[in-house]
Amino acid sequence: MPDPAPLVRATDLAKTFDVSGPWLNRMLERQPRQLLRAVDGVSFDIQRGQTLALVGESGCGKSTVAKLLVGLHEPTRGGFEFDGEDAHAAFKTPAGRHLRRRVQMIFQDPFASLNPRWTVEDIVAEPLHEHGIETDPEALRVRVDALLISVGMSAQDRKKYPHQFSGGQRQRISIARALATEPEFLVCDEPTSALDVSVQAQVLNIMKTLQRERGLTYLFISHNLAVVRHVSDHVGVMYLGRLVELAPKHDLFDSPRHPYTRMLLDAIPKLHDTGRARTPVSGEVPNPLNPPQGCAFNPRCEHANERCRNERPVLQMFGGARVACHGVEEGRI
Amino acid sequence: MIASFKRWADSDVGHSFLSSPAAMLAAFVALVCVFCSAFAPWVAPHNPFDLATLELGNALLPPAWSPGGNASFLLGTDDQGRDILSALMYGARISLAVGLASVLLSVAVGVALGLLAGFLGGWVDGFLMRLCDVMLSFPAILVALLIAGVGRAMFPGAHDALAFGVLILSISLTGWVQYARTVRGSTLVERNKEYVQAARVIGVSPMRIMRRHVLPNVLGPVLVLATIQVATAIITEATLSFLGVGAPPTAPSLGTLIRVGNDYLFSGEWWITVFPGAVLVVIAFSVNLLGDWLRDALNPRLR
Amino acid sequence: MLAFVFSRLAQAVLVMVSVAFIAFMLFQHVGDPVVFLLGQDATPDQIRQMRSDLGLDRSFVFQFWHFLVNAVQGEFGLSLRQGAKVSRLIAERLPATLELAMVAAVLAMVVGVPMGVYAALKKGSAISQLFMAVSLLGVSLPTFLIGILLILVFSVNLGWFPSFGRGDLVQVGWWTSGLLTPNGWLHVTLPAITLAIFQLTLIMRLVRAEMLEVLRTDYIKFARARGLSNRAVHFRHALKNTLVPVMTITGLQLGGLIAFAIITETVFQWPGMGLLFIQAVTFADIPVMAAYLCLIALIFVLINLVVDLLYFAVDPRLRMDKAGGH
Amino acid sequence: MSLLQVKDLVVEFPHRRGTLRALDGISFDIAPGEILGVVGESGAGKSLTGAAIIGLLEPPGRIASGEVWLHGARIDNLTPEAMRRVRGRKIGAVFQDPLTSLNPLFSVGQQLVETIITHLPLSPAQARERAIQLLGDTGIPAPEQRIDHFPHQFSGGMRQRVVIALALAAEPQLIVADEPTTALDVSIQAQIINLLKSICKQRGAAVMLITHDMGVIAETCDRVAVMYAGRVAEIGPVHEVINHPAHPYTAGLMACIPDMSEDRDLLHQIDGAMPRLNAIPSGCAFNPRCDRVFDRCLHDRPELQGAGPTRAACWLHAGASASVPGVTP
Amino acid sequence: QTVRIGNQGDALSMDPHSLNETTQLSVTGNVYEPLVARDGKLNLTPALATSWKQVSPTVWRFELRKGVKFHDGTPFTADDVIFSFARGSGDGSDMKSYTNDIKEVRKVNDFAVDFETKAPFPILPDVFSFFYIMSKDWSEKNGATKPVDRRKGIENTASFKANGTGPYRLRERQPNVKTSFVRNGSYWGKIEGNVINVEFTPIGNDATRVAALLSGQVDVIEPVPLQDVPRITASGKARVLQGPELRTIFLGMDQKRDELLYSSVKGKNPFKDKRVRQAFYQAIDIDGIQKTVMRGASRPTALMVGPGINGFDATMDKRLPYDTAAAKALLTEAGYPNGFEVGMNCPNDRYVNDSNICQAVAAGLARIGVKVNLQAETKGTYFPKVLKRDTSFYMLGWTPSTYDSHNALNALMRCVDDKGAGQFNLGAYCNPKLDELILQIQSETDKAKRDGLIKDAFAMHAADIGHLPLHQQALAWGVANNVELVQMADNVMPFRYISVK
Ligand SMILES: Nc1ncnc2c1ncn2[C@@H]1O[C@H](COP(=O)(O)OP(=O)(O)OP(=O)(O)O)[C@@H](O)[C@H]1O
Ligand SMILES: Nc1ncnc2c1ncn2[C@@H]1O[C@H](COP(=O)(O)OP(=O)(O)OP(=O)(O)O)[C@@H](O)[C@H]1O
Ligand SMILES: [Mg+2]
Ligand SMILES: [Mg+2]
Repeated sequence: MPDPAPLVRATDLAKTFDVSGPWLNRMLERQPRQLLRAVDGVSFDIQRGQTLALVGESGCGKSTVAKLLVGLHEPTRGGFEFDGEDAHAAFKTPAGRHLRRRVQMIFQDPFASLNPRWTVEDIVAEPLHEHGIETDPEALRVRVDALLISVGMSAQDRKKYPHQFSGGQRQRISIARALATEPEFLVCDEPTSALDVSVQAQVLNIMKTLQRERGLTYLFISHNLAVVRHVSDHVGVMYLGRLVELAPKHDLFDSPRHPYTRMLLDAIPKLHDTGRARTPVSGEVPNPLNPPQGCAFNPRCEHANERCRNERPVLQMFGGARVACHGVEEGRI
Repeated sequence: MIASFKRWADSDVGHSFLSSPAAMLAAFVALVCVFCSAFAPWVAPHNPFDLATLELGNALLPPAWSPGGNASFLLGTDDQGRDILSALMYGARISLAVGLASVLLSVAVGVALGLLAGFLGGWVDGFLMRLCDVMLSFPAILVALLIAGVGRAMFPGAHDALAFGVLILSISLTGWVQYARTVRGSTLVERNKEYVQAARVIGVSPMRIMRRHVLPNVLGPVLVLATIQVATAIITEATLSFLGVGAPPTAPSLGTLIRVGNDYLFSGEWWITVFPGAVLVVIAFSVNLLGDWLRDALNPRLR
Repeated sequence: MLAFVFSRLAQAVLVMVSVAFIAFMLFQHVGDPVVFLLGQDATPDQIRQMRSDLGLDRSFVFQFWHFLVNAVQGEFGLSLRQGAKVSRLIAERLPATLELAMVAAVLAMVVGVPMGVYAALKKGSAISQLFMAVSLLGVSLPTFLIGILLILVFSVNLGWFPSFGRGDLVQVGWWTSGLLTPNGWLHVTLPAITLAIFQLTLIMRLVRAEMLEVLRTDYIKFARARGLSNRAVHFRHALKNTLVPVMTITGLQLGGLIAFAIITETVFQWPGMGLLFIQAVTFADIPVMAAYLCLIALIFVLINLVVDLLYFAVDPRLRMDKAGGH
Repeated sequence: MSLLQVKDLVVEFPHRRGTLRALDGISFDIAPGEILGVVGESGAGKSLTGAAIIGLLEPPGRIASGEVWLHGARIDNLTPEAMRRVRGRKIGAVFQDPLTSLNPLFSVGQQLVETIITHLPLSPAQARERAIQLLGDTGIPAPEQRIDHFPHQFSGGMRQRVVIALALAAEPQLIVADEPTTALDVSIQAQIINLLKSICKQRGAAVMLITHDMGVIAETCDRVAVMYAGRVAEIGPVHEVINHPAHPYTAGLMACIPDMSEDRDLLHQIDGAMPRLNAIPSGCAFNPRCDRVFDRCLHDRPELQGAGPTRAACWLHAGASASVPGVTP
Repeated sequence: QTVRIGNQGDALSMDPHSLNETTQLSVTGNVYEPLVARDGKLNLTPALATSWKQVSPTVWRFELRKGVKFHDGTPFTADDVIFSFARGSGDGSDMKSYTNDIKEVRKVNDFAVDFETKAPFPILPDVFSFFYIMSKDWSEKNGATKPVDRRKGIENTASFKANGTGPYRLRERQPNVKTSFVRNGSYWGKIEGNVINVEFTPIGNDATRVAALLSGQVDVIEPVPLQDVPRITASGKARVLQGPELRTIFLGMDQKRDELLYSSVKGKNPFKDKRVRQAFYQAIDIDGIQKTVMRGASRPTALMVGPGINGFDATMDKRLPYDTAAAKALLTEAGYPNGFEVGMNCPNDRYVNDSNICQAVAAGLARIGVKVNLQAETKGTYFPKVLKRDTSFYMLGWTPSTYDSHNALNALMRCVDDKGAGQFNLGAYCNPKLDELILQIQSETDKAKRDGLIKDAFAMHAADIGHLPLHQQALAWGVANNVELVQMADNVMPFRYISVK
C-alpha cells in the first residue's frame, strides 16, 4: 500500500561546518581547509501524526539534523519539504513565516532554553505576539492560561520566573511555548535527557497525550533507547553524520541488523536482568574531523572486512528496514 | 516597578545588600555625595561659579574652626576667595556628571558594538575586535590627552559645556573597549544558549533577539564594570586636569580643585588640597566598594 | 605558531600605521611649533619661511606620508624643539621608562599576587578585608596625588628618598641603567611605588577573583578528594591555573604602566619617554609625538605577543592543539 | 564488620531564611568489597551524602549531627589534616565529569605521581612505575607514552579511566563514585561501569555508586539505597528492591522507567515534584505524591523499618514484613 | 665647590644662536660671551670688546680684547666675531632680530671690527648683550657653521657641545636631564664666585622642585611658586630671593574687528569704545591681586615697561584708580548698563600665577556685569591661538629684549603691518600719531630728546587705554642658606656670581 504523502520529507540533507583556522595560519602552516561533515546525506520521511526517533552517540549529528529542520542551519546540500513545500526556501521569504508557526522545537536543556529574565507569561506569549496571532491583552492572557493548563501547569504560574520551577515544569513551559502557534510538527532534541526518570515520565506522557489529541508529528532525538522505544513509530540510527539503519520501531528493537544498532541495544542496562555480564563495547568514538575510510563504523566492528574499510555502504531495504551495511547486504551478519 | 522592587528586596542581591554593612555604608555615602552635588545650588552656602560674588579679600581663609577662619566659609577659601565647601559640591557635580556621562556613553557604545560583534560574528566581529586592539594600544590617558587637546583646539568657543563634552568624549573613547569586549564575550556564550535559538525558531528577528533576549542577560558584568568605571572616570578627569586639559578654572571640577590644591601642598594652606582630595577618595572609594559588592552579589557562584 | 607570530607582527605594523595616521590627524590641532621655535622678535616673514621649511603648511596627508617614508628608513627626523634626532632622544629616554615600568611591574606582582592569594584563601578574614579595602585606596587616589604625597612624606619630611631624577647611572652599551647603583635604587623607589600602586590593586583583585573561581572548579575538588595537602592544592594546582588569566591581563596592563608613567615621570622629573612626550605635547613637537606613539604601539603589540607566547608555554591545551594540527 | 557505617547523618546549610536540612538522618553501611548503589531524584541528596563521607562538604554546608565510621574509626570529626590523609588513601572518589575533574595544566602522569607520593612511601621513579601500571590496569593502551600527555589529549572515556586510576592510586578501601558515567556516551558508559566493577572486585574495594540510572544499578550493585528528599526511603538487596519495591516511591520510580520488554501507551508517572528543602511536608516527605497515603503519613515521620529483605521508611510496613500489595509494577 | 641648580625649564640646545629665549641664553651665557655684557645691575660692561664708539651715524667700531682663548685653546680674534655675526644672521638662526639692522661687519685689524648699520642706530651696543661669539675654527671643524637645520634632519654638534670663551666650560650635556659645567681655569677675567662645578637640572613640576630644594637635593631653584615662599623661608634650610623682573604683564583687547569673535555683543565691537576699555581697567582690583594672588610679589604698573628699561619714567607710573562704581558708570554710559559677555584667553603655565590673575580679573569684571568666559590653557595651544589673533581679550607678558622702550612700543603698540610692526599687538590697537612717534624714536640719536619722545609715546598710549597694564611680576629664586648669588632683573643667572660656603 503506497504511503500517503508524508508531512516531512528530508532528502539527502547534509551540513558541513568549516572549522579551519584563520586563513593566514592555514597558509603559513600549509594546512588544508578543515571541514566537518556533521550531517552527510540523511533522508527520511515522517507521516503525519507519527514519530520518528533519531538515536546515536554524542556528536553523530542528531542535533544538527534537528536544527536543519527548524531552519537554525542552512543545509549545505539536500532539502527538506514540509507538507510538500520547500521549507528552506520558504523560511527565507517573509511569507514563509507562516511555516515557522507550523514547525516548532523543544530543546534539551530546560534550564537554558528559557530566558531567565522573562516571566512564564512573556515566554509563552512571545510566539503569539511575534506572529500576530493574538494581540488583545485579555485574549492573550486567556490563551496563555489555556496553554499552561494543557501542559499540566496551573494558570497561577503565569507571573513566575523560570528559576522558580523544577526541571520537569520548565520543560512543560517549553512545550507550552512550542505549542502556542499550534504547530503540526515538533522537533524534540533530547527533551528529557536532562531530567530524572520520574520527571521524564511526566514529560513523555504529556507529549504522547498531545500527539494523540492534536495529531502532532514528532522528530524525537535521544540516545536513550528505552525512551525511544516508548515514544517512536520509526527509528533512525545515526553514526558519524549518516543514517546507518532506519526501521519501524518493532523491527529495529526485535531484529536489529546493523552491527552498530546491535551494539547500542546491547549497551542498554537491563533493569530486571541484574548481574548479567555484557560484552562491553570496544573502541572509541572516531574523530568526526577525520572519519575512517569506507564504513565509518569499521574500526569498531567485529565483522569488518576489506570492503568495509574501503567502500562506503549506502542505505538499502532489507525487509521492513533500511540498512547501510556491507555485512548485512552480503548476508554475513 | 513596585513588583520589581519587591522582587529585588526579596532577591539574593537585595538581601546581600541589606546584610553587607560595607555596601550600605558605601551606598549611603555615595547617595549623600550625589545628593549634595545634584542639589548643589540649593545646598551649597555660596555659588562659587558666580565670579561676581568672589572677593579677593576673602582669599585663603582657613577652615572656620581654625584661628582666622570665617564661619561663613566652613572649609575655608582658596586663592580666589571661593568657598571650598561650595566649590566641592559644585565640583563634585561636574565630576560626577562627567563620570556618569562618560560611563553611560562608553556603555552605550561598548554594549552596542559588543553585541553586534558577538551576535553577527564574521568580519564585523573581526573588524571590531581589531579596532579594540588599536584602541587598547593607545593608553587611555594618551587618547584622552590627545582628544582633549584636539577638542579644545577645534572648538575654541570656550564654552564650558563644550569643554565638558570634550572631556566626556575623550574619557569614553577609551572606555568603551572594555564593555565591548565583555559584552562580546558574554554574547558569544549567550547566543548559543537554547533560549536564543528558541526565539529564532519562533521567528523573532535578530535585532529583536539581540535587544530583548541577549541584551538583558549580558548586562550583569557590564553593570559591575560600569560602577567601577565611574570612579575611574572621575579620577581620569582629575588626571587630565592635572595635565592641564581638564575643566575650565572658573568652573572647577573636583579634579581641577585637586590640581589647584596640589600647588598648596607645601604652603600652609592645607585645606585647599586636603578637602578636595578627601572628597574624591571618598566618592571613588564608596563607588568602588559598591562595585565590589555588586560583583560578588551578581556572581551566583560566590553567593 | 610561526603563523601566529607573523600575523601578530603584521598586525603590529597595521596598528602602528593607523596609530601614526590618527596621531597626525590630531597633530593638526595640538598647537603650532613654529611659535616656540622662533623667539618673540621673529618677523612674520621668518615665521612663514619656517613653516614652509618644516612642511607645516602642507596637508596632513602629505606630512603623514613624509613621516611614513622616513619612518620606514628608521628615521623620525629632528625634534623641532630640541634640534636633536628623535631616534636618539627616544633611545636616551627609553631605558629610564622601561626600568621604571619594570621595577613597578615586578613590585606590583611581588606584592599583589601574594596579597591576592591570601585574600582568596582567607576570604572573609579581617586581614583580607583590610587588604581589599586598602587596595581600593590605590584606585581611588589619582596617581599624581600619590606621587606628590610620597615626595612630601618620604623626601621632604623624612628625607629618606630623593625627590626627583634617576640618580647615578651606569652606562652599559647604549643603555643607561640606574639599577646598578644603590643611589639609583634610592631614586627609583618612590616613582616605582607610585606607578605600582594602581597595578598592584588590579593584580591583587584579579588574583583573588580568579583564585576564588579556580578554587570552585571540579579539579580542585577532585585534588582535595585525592588527599593532596592544602599546600599542593593551593599553590600547585590553584595558583598555576589562576596565573594563566592573570598573566594575560597583567601583561596588557604593562602597557598601562607605560602610559601612567607619563604622570609619574612628570611628578618625579624622571627622565623617561613620558616626560619627553608631555614636553613634546606642550611644544607641539610633532616628530617626537609621532615617534613616541608609534613606539608605544609597538611595545604594546610586542607585549601582547610575548604574553600570548607565554600563554602557549603555560597552557598545554593551546600548545598541543597547534602542534597536533599537523 | 562493615567497612563504612553512616549513622543518622544530618547535613545542614545555614541560610538566611533559616537552616536548610539537606540530609536528614541518613543511615546505611557498606561491607568490604560490596557495591552499594544510591539512586533517587535529582536533589535528593545523593551527592551530598558522598561529599559528607569524604569530608568535602562545601561551606556553608556542615554535618550537623550523626557519625561516619570507616573501618571502626570515626572519621566525621577528624581534623582537616587527618581527614586529608583519609581522603585518597582510604577513600577514593570519582566525580561525574571527567572533563573538569582533571587539572588541564598538569600532565596525567604528574597528577598520578603527586597523588601516589602523597600517600605512599615511594620514590618518584617508583611512583611513576606504579602510575603507568595503574593506567594499564584501567585499560589505557600504551600507558608508557600516554602518561606524559595532558588531559585534553584524551577522549572522554579515557579521561574517566584516568580519573578512576587516580582514585585507585593509593589503594583505598572505599570508592565514592558520584555519577561516574552520566557525562559519557551510551556506548562508553558500559565500559566504565564494567571497569569499575571489575577493578573493585579484584582489589576488594567497596564502592558507593551514585547514579540516576536504575539500569546501571541493577547491573552493577549488590545493594541499593533509594533516597528521597534527604532521606533514605528504602534500602536493600538490589533485585529485591527492583522486583519487589517496598516503598511506594520506589515502586513509582521503577514504574516510570520505560521498559524495553513491553509496550505501554503512557508511562506510569508520579505526579507532582519532590518538595524543596525548605518546604518538606510534615510526616512522610512523600505523602503529597503518594497514592497510598493515610493519616499517619501526614503526621509521623517514618523511620527505616524492616519490610522483608529490605528496609523501607514507610508506615505501610509498620510491623509488617511483606512487600506492599498492589504497588508492584 | 659644587652648586646644583633646579630650573623650571632646560636650555634646549647649547647652540647660542639657535633660540632667542631667556633660559637658553642664560645657560649658554656662562660658556659663551658677547662683545658687550651686562653687570649685576644690568649696566653695559665690556666683555669681548674692551671699548666701542660710534665713528659715524651708521658705523660703530669695537675694539676687541686681546689674549682671550676659547676653551679649546684657540685664540679669539676679529675673524671669530665676523664669523659669529655671519652665522647669527644666516639660515636657521633665531638671533636675526639682533642683527637685522646691521649692514656689514668689517675687520679693521685682528682686534677691531666695524659694524655698519642700515640706518643710524643709537643703541647698537645694547642689543649685543645676548649675542654670543663662537670660534670660527671650531665651528668649521665640527660642521657647525650654521645653527641646526631641522628641515634636512641634520643634527649640529653645537647643539650638544660648546666651545666659548666664558667663565665655565660645558662638561656634560644630557638634554632635559642634567647639564654640568666646570669652571674655566684659564678665564681672562675675574670670576667673582667660588663655584667649581655646576649641575643644571630641569625640574618642571613646581612641587617637585620645591621638594628638591627642601630635601637638599638642589641648592638653587628658579622659580619658586609664590605660595611656597613662606614654607621655604620657614624651613631654615633655604631662603627666597625676590626682586622685580623686567617683564610686564598686561591685558590686550581686540580693537580692530567690527564685531568681536567671542562676545555676546553683535554687530559692534565694544572695545572700540574707550569708555569700555577704561571701565575694564578700573574694574581690576590690582591691589587685591597683588596681595592675594601674587602674595605681594608683584609691582602694579601703569606703564607697559618696568624699571630697568630705558625710557621708564616713574612719574608716569600712576594707575587709574580701582573703582567699581565708576567702571559701572562708564559701562552704562557706553551703552552696556547690563554688561555683556566676552571670551578671555589666558595661559596657565607661562607667567607667574597667570590663570589665577585672569580669574581674579574675571571676578572683578563680573562685578560690573561683564561675564567673562575664561579659557585658560597650556602655552602650547595658547600662543599659537592668540598669535593668530584668534582672541578678543587676552593676557601677555613682555620683556624688551634690548632693555629699551622702543622694543615694546614697536612690538606691542604700533599699528600692525606685515613687516613686523605691532607683531605682538594682538588686539591691533592703532594710533597713527603714536606710530609716527615710534618711528622718530627709532632713529633719534640724542638720548635726552629720545627719552622725551618715549615719554610722549607712553602718555599717548595711556590716554588711549590701548592695553590694560597689570604689573611687573617678581622673580623668586629659592637659594640654600649656604649659597650666595646675585639676582638679576632679567632673570639671567650667571654662575660666576655664585658662591658656596
Ligand atoms: N556550529 C557548529 N560549528 C562547527 N561544528 C559543529 C557545529 N555544530 C555542531 N558541530 C559539530 O557537528 C557534529 C555533530 O554535532 P551535533 O550537535 O549534531 O551532535 P549530536 O548528535 O546532537 O550530539 P549530542 O548527543 O552530544 O547532542 C559534532 O562533531 C559537532 O562538534
Ligand atoms: N550550597 C548549598 N546551599 C543550599 N543548598 C544546597 C547546597 N548544595 C546543595 N544543596 C541542596 O542539597 C540538596 C541535595 O543536593 P545533592 O547535590 O546531593 O543532590 P543529588 O541527589 O546529587 O542531585 P543530582 O542528581 O542532581 O546530582 C539539593 O536540594 C540542593 O539544592
Ligand atoms: Mg545534540
Ligand atoms: Mg549529584
